[in-house]
Order: sequence, then C-alpha cells, then structure tokens
Amino acid sequence: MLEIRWHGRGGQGAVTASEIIASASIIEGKYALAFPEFGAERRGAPVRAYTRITDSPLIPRTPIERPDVVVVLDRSLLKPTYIEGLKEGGTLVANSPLKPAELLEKLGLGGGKYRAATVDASSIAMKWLKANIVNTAILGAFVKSTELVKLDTVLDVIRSRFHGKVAEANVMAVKEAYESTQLSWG
Amino acid sequence: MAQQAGKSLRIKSLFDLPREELFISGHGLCAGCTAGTIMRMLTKVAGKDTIIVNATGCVEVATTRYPYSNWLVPWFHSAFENAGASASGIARTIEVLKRKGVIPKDKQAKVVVVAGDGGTVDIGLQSLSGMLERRDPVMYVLYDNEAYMNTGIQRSGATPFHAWTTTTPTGKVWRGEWRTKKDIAMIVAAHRIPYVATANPAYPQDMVNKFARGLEVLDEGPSFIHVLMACTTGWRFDPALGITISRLATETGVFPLYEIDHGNFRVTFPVAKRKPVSEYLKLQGRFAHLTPAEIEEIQKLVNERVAEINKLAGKEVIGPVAK
Amino acid sequence: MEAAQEVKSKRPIPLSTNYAVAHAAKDLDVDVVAAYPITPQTTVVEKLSEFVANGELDAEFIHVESEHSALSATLAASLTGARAFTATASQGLALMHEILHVASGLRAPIVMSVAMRALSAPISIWNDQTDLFNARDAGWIIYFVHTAQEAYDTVIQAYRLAEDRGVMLPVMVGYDGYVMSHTTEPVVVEDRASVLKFAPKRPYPYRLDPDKPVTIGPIVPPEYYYELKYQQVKAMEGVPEKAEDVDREFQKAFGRGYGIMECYMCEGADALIVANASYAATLKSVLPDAWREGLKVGLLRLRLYRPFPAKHFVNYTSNVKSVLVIDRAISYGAPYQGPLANEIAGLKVREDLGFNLTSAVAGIGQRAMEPEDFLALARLAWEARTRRYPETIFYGVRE
Amino acid sequence: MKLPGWKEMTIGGVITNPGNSLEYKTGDWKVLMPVINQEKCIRCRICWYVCPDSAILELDKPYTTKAKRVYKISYDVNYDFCKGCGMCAQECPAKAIDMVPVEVS
Repeated sequence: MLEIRWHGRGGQGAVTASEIIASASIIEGKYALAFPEFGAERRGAPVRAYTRITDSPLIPRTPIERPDVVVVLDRSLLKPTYIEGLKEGGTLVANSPLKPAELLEKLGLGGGKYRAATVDASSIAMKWLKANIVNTAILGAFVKSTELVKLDTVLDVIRSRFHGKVAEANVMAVKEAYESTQLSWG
Repeated sequence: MAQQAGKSLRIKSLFDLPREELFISGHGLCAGCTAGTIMRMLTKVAGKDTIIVNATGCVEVATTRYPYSNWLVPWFHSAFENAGASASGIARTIEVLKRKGVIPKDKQAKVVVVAGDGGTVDIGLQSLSGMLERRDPVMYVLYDNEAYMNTGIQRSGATPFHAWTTTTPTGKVWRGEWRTKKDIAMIVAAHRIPYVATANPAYPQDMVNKFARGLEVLDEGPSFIHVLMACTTGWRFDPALGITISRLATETGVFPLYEIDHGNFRVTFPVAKRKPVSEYLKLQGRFAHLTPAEIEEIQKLVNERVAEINKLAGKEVIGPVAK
Repeated sequence: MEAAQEVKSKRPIPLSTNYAVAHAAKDLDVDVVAAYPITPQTTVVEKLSEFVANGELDAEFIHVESEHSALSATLAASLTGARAFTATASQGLALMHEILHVASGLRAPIVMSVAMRALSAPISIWNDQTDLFNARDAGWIIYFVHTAQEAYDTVIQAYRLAEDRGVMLPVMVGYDGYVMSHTTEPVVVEDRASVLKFAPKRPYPYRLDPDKPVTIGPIVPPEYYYELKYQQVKAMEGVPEKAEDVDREFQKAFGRGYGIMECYMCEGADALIVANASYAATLKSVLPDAWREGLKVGLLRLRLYRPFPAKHFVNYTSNVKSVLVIDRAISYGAPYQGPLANEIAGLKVREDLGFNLTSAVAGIGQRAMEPEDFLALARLAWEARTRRYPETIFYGVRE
Repeated sequence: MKLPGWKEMTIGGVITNPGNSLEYKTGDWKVLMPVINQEKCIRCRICWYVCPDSAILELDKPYTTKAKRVYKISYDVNYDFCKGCGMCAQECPAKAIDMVPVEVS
C-alpha cells in the first residue's frame, strides 16, 4: 500500500491534486482513496490531504502519519513539521527552485536516506495558467518521481475535470513540470 | 426597559476610535476577510460592557477554535438559527436580575448579535422577527457576504442576481443565481423598530456611527445594522481588494448606505455620479461568466433599486450612472 | 435519623398537573420563562402569565415565536445567570430537539416540563409518550411523575439537582398529557421561602457577564470534543445517588418522598409490571383486584428514567419470574418495539436476571384503557412467569 | 503539547481565558508580507483600520522624516499574525506599503 500526504494552503488545490492521483490509480485498475484533512479550511491556512493506493479494496480511512511520499505545493510549507513522518527511502515532491539534494540538506533530511523531486511549479503555473495554482503542475513531478501512475492517465483525468482552454493549459503545465523535474537522493 | 445604553462614541475621524482591541489577533478568518475589520470596529464602538451572541457561521467558527478565542468580551454561540431568541434570553435576564437586585441597576451590558446572511435572512429569520416584534433591547449586526461561505460558498437568500455560487453554478441551463437578493433591511424595518441601517466597512465613519446610534436606541427597542462584507474566497477576488470592492458596491449603487431612524429614511452617503455596475462586477470571479447583456440586466436592476431609494429619500441622493 | 423537621401540615388545593407545575415554577421564583403554547401544555404557560401579570412572580415572560426559540431563549437566560423555566409537548419537543443537545452540552441547569403527547403524523393531540422517548438520549435528566403532587415536588427537586455543581445538567419532568395535565386533583403547595430554602438559586458558574468575559459555545475540534462529552457521561453517572439524596431531603423538609424507582405491592409478588405516569397511578388502584384473583403482581414505577436506576431495578426484579414492561411509544422495527422494554432487555442480559421479559405497547394516541385492560395486563404478566412472549404485544390494537 | 484529560477541561467547553488566541500564530499563512516605508507613511491610520487581524500596530514611536516632518506615532507590522492579504498596501493612500515575497528561511 502506497501512502501519500499532500500539503498546501487553503485555495491552492491540494485536495484536488490528491483526488486526481487517486482517480488515475483507479482508472489504471488499482484501488485508491483520497480524502482531505477535514476541518474549516480557510484560504491561506495550511491544509493537508491524503491518497492511498493499494491492490486490495480494504483501505484504512485514517490520517497518514508515515507516508511513502510527501508532496508540498507551497514553498512556505517546506519546513520539517510538514514533512514529519516521511518513511526512510520515501520521496519528497516539492514545488521549489532548489536542487533536490540541496532542499533535502536544508530540511535536515540529507545523508542519502530520502529522495526528493523538485520543480519550480509556481513559475510553470504562472506561465501556463497565469496564476500560482500549482496543484496540477506538481503532478508532473509526482508522476516522474514515483511512477505510481502513468502520465497519460493523469492527463486524461485532468481533461475530464477541467474543460476547454483551462484543461489544455493544465495539461501543458503538467507536461513541462514532468520534463523539468529534478530527482536525486539526499 | 430599564437598560440604559448611554451616550456612545461618535467619530469624525479614524483617530476618534480607541486603540484598544477587544477582538484580537489569532483567528482563522481567511486572509483578506473584511469580517475581521468589521468585528474589530464593532467591539471598539460597543466597548467592554457588551455581550456578543454569534450565530453559527464564518466569524463564529474562525474566532473560537477551542481552546482559543479572540473575544475579550463575553461571547455566546448556541446554534445557527436562534441568535435572535438567544439574545432575547440574555437581554431580558439582565433586566430581571437588575430588578431583583442580583446585579447592580446601573450595570452596563449591551447585547449585540453578530450573524451572517444565511443565519439572518434564511434560517434565522423567524427567530430574528420574534426578537424584533418583542422589542427586546438587542442590536443585531448582520455581516452579509451573500452566500453560505462557512460551508463552502453555497447560495443563500442574500446571493445577488446572476452570481455564481457552488449551488447556483453556470452551465448550459443555469447562469448563476436567477433570483434577486432578499431585501432584509426593509423586511426588518417593517417591524417598525427604532433604528435600521445599512453599512459598509469602506466607509468607516458612517459604519462606526451607525453602530453607535444602534446602541443608543437600545433603551427604546432593538436595532439592526446590515453590513456588506466582501468575501475574497466566495466572491473570487484577490485578498487585497476587500475594501476596494466594498467601496465600489456603494459607488455603483449596488449597496446604498442609508438609515431609518424612528421611521425617518435618510441616505447617509449620497453618490452624485454613480459608477457603472460593471466596475464592481469585473473585479469578481463570481461574475466572470456574465455576458454584456447580463451585465446590462444587472445595471437595470440597480437603476430600479436606486430609483426606489431616491423615492424614499424624497430627492435624487444617488445620481445616474456617469457616462 | 435525627428528628424530622417539624412538618407544617398543609391543606391541599385542587390543581391540574399543568397548574401544579406552574405553581412550582412560581414558588421557585424563576427569573425567566420563555415558552410557546402547545396542547396539552398550554395551561402551564397561561397560569405562569397570570402569576407574572399579577406580580405573584417577578419574572421576564418571553413570548417566543416557536419552541425552537423557547428553549434557545431559556438556555441563553440560564447561561446569563437566570433560573429559567420552560414547558412544552409533542411537536414542540420535536422542534426544539436540536437545542436539547446544546443545553445539555453547555451544562445549563434548565428545568422543562413535558406534557407528553403523541407525535404527528397523523397529528394527534392526545397522550402517549412518543415525544419524550424520541428525546431520551439528548443528555437530559428525565423524570416521569404519576400525580400532580409529584409533579409539583419533582420540579422543585429538579432545580436542586440541576444546579448541583456536580451535576449541571438540564432536567425534563414528564407527565401524561390530558390524563394528567388537565386532570384536577389535590395538591399541597409550599410557601416560597421554604421552597427557596430547600432549593436556593445557584446560577450558572460561567455566566455571561462583562466583568468576567468568557466564550461559551466555541467550535471544538476532534482532539477535545470527546472529553467534553465524556464529562456529561460522568455527570449523569452521579445522578441516581444525588437524586435520591435530594428526594430524601425533600421528604425531611416537606414530608413527601418518592425515591427514584418505586416498587408498589412488591412484597411476595412473583411478577411485576413496569409502568410510569398515569398508567402507574391506575395500576396502583387496580392491582388489589389482581391479588384478589390470586395474581401476585406488583408495580415497578419508573420515576427517574434518565439515568436509569439499574441498581434498584436489579434489587426489585432479581427474585421475580416475570416482568412485563408497558410502553407508550413504539420503536418501529427494534428488537423489542417498546423502547423501554428494549432498554430493560439490555439490563436483563447485563445483570443475568432470570425473569421472563414481556414487552407490551399500549395507549398509543391515548387509545382508551379501562381497569379491565390493566387487569388483563396483570394476567399476562402472571402467565408470562411460565410462558414466553418473545415479540412485543400491541395491546388494544384492532387487527 | 500534552492535551488535557476530561477532568482538566472546563465543563461545556467554556473558554474561561479568552484572548488566548495570541498563541494561535497565523503569520505563516503569508506568502507576501507588507513592509511600511516610514518616510512615505503619512500616519493616516487607514492600514491600522482595515487590517482584519489587528496585525498593523500603532506605536507611540516618534519619527522624523528626511524632510523634517515630525510624527508622534509610527505604524509597524506584527508578522506573527499578518496573513499577507495586502489590504493595507491596497488601501494606503500614500502607497507607503510594499508587499514583498516572504523569503522562505
């Protein structure tokens, strides 16, 4: 069972991102659950969401304390408290201009125990969506680093969730993020 | 009604406001939520001898996340639709406990309701009407963000014509909300209470003085202040624009500022040259879907409303749309 | 037992249970009454209005526009330091249901009388106990009373209990609509001074007061909510003992006491009927005929219902062979379709009690019950010593 | 932080020490932060008025501008609570407040 924890701010689409990955997994024949951390999400306030991907329909519906993957959509949340519990050998996917190793070092997660995938999702989002909404761009880095779902499936899900010009812009953002994601051990 | 409201604060400039905060930092309202501004001013005007009755809603859940509370005055929340009845229970208790000598006769304890549009124009209307009809000494402050924002922007009876909400979305069949906004201030005024007013945080002196006047009449009966509360999350605009958009609501005649003091209607902020409503609409994502024809439809509604207001005022206090 | 306090013998006056409840509220010097009229509770609020109008009671009477607002205003008044009272029935109790939980959750010492009546649909203004049994898990202490006198006494005891710092829970005093609410009978009323001596006002400790600001009714996240609810569990667990103490003190002060569960004609009984309110009163008058027929059937009268006096129930039923429970409400599709029987079945299993349990539903929508019907139920209880009736018996319904 | 047991909590969830919200810092919500230019600021109190979070502090701190204008008070930002909404900068008549990116430490 793969456990992913998403961190963002109210209004940035962390919950949507967690759902897109769950949808993609389900389309690819796996079982998956996506759920937000329930509470009064307020625009700007830190929020978290969870995705579990498994081969069995029996999936616990509990918060994820020891994730395999932590995804951080907002740079200001790149702090140890938000990455707490990441399993050794796990992957940090981050919206950050830094190199993966450099980011891990800054977060005190160096020493080769963790992997990181970084991409400047904010700039990509501004370029394609004219807004700092990074929840689709970051998926490019997620797919590239975890290979848990195929890129095309994610793109199909995005095309079904958004429509017309908005869908295409998001697709382009994901593709560019996929290409420019940097990946390495700490 | 033995309760004595006393002369409350009147301000000519912002500097007449006390510096002391009774609604303090550390709440969970969205970044750029104008309700924060409104609550700060309300508590400054009402002062420490005030009991707040807060209906369920954004302000309530964001400011009292156990174990934390932002309110330095006594604060009470019971449910969503009973702020009016709760306030009556409190106000009338203060009267009987004074009469029975349990609390000093001259003790100041003004009862002020704070509720959102859903809690006031929809689910709480019956309880509000009861309180007004009973003449209980309570000032009811409605912060109107024009939808159920606390639960995620579902439409309410206060949602304006053509506005997008999550339950009046735009699609092939629906073009956002298809009914016009419920005129709650006039419904309240029909209860013939001593003071009703509309207020806008973009006009501090006007808003603060209306809070003050609303408190002054409490020894004659209830008062009602309808405050427009521009909502960054629900109206889909940049958090920095809360006050600017609020100002445009009055400059375009969408939200005229008036008061009805013992039956006398008066526009408190005349607008000689009205801005076209498009100035107000274009900054808000909830109106992004509008076609020029739909904007014209809204302009027509605003013009009709302005005509009504001018008729009540007896003269043209809100002018035509400046070309 | 030190010498009982000299008890002034009082001449009883004729009062309906509704009026008795109103008198109790007056003699308790309640500060606020917020109530909405509903049959069959109406004469409670009418009488209270008269008291206030004549200056016999100095209280704020809040003419609310609904029962939802009635309890809301009463609750807010209580949290502002008032001794607050309200009364309702049937649809009104259902309409205010949301606020029942707010009142117990905020630990407000409110007392409310309930003239029990059937619930719509179809609408029925007549008596049964469907309304109250649909409010039994709202965290309120619940009493059933079977005479106007007991109603008067219990409202007084209720404030003493509710305002006890170790309790701080709202109390409902339930009695049968019409059959009791509008039935005149002799009632001894006490003078205000002695009532207030017995139940002095102990206002809500965190009352809304600008001199001591508090925040009441915050939103409570998952990390804290459970403990606050558990506080209610613990407070309720302490109630049976405290309720008995209050009743004992009431007996000393006024010469009348009821205990929290009464076993009537239980000496040598081999079967018991569990009943409350007016049915218990009628059974007291009918059981001697049963004994004359050789049916040694006793009455187990339920007075304190929430919390359920388990210890007493076990003592009274451990050596009888049959217990027949009369329910005046229906739990559609439940294991036993009488809600009270359902609860007692749980206790029977928990305590390994050996009697045969029989569930009988009767008097739904005030379907007439003659003395012969009560005798029939006594026969049924007697028969059930050696014969099991697994399914609830809907007594008196036409096929 | 150790969470209280049921015996330690006030009944009904009453908060008996309101104003303790100062422990609930909202400063980390901001992505942009306001910086007040003391030279340009005309001490008009509008930023202090509009801030929903009381995060603009009005201090009895005198300030003399280069042009020798003497002010008895100064405005400063309480970054522990500022959420970076930008209303102060938007409404400032003297354009004395700049919203700058919060550098991620």
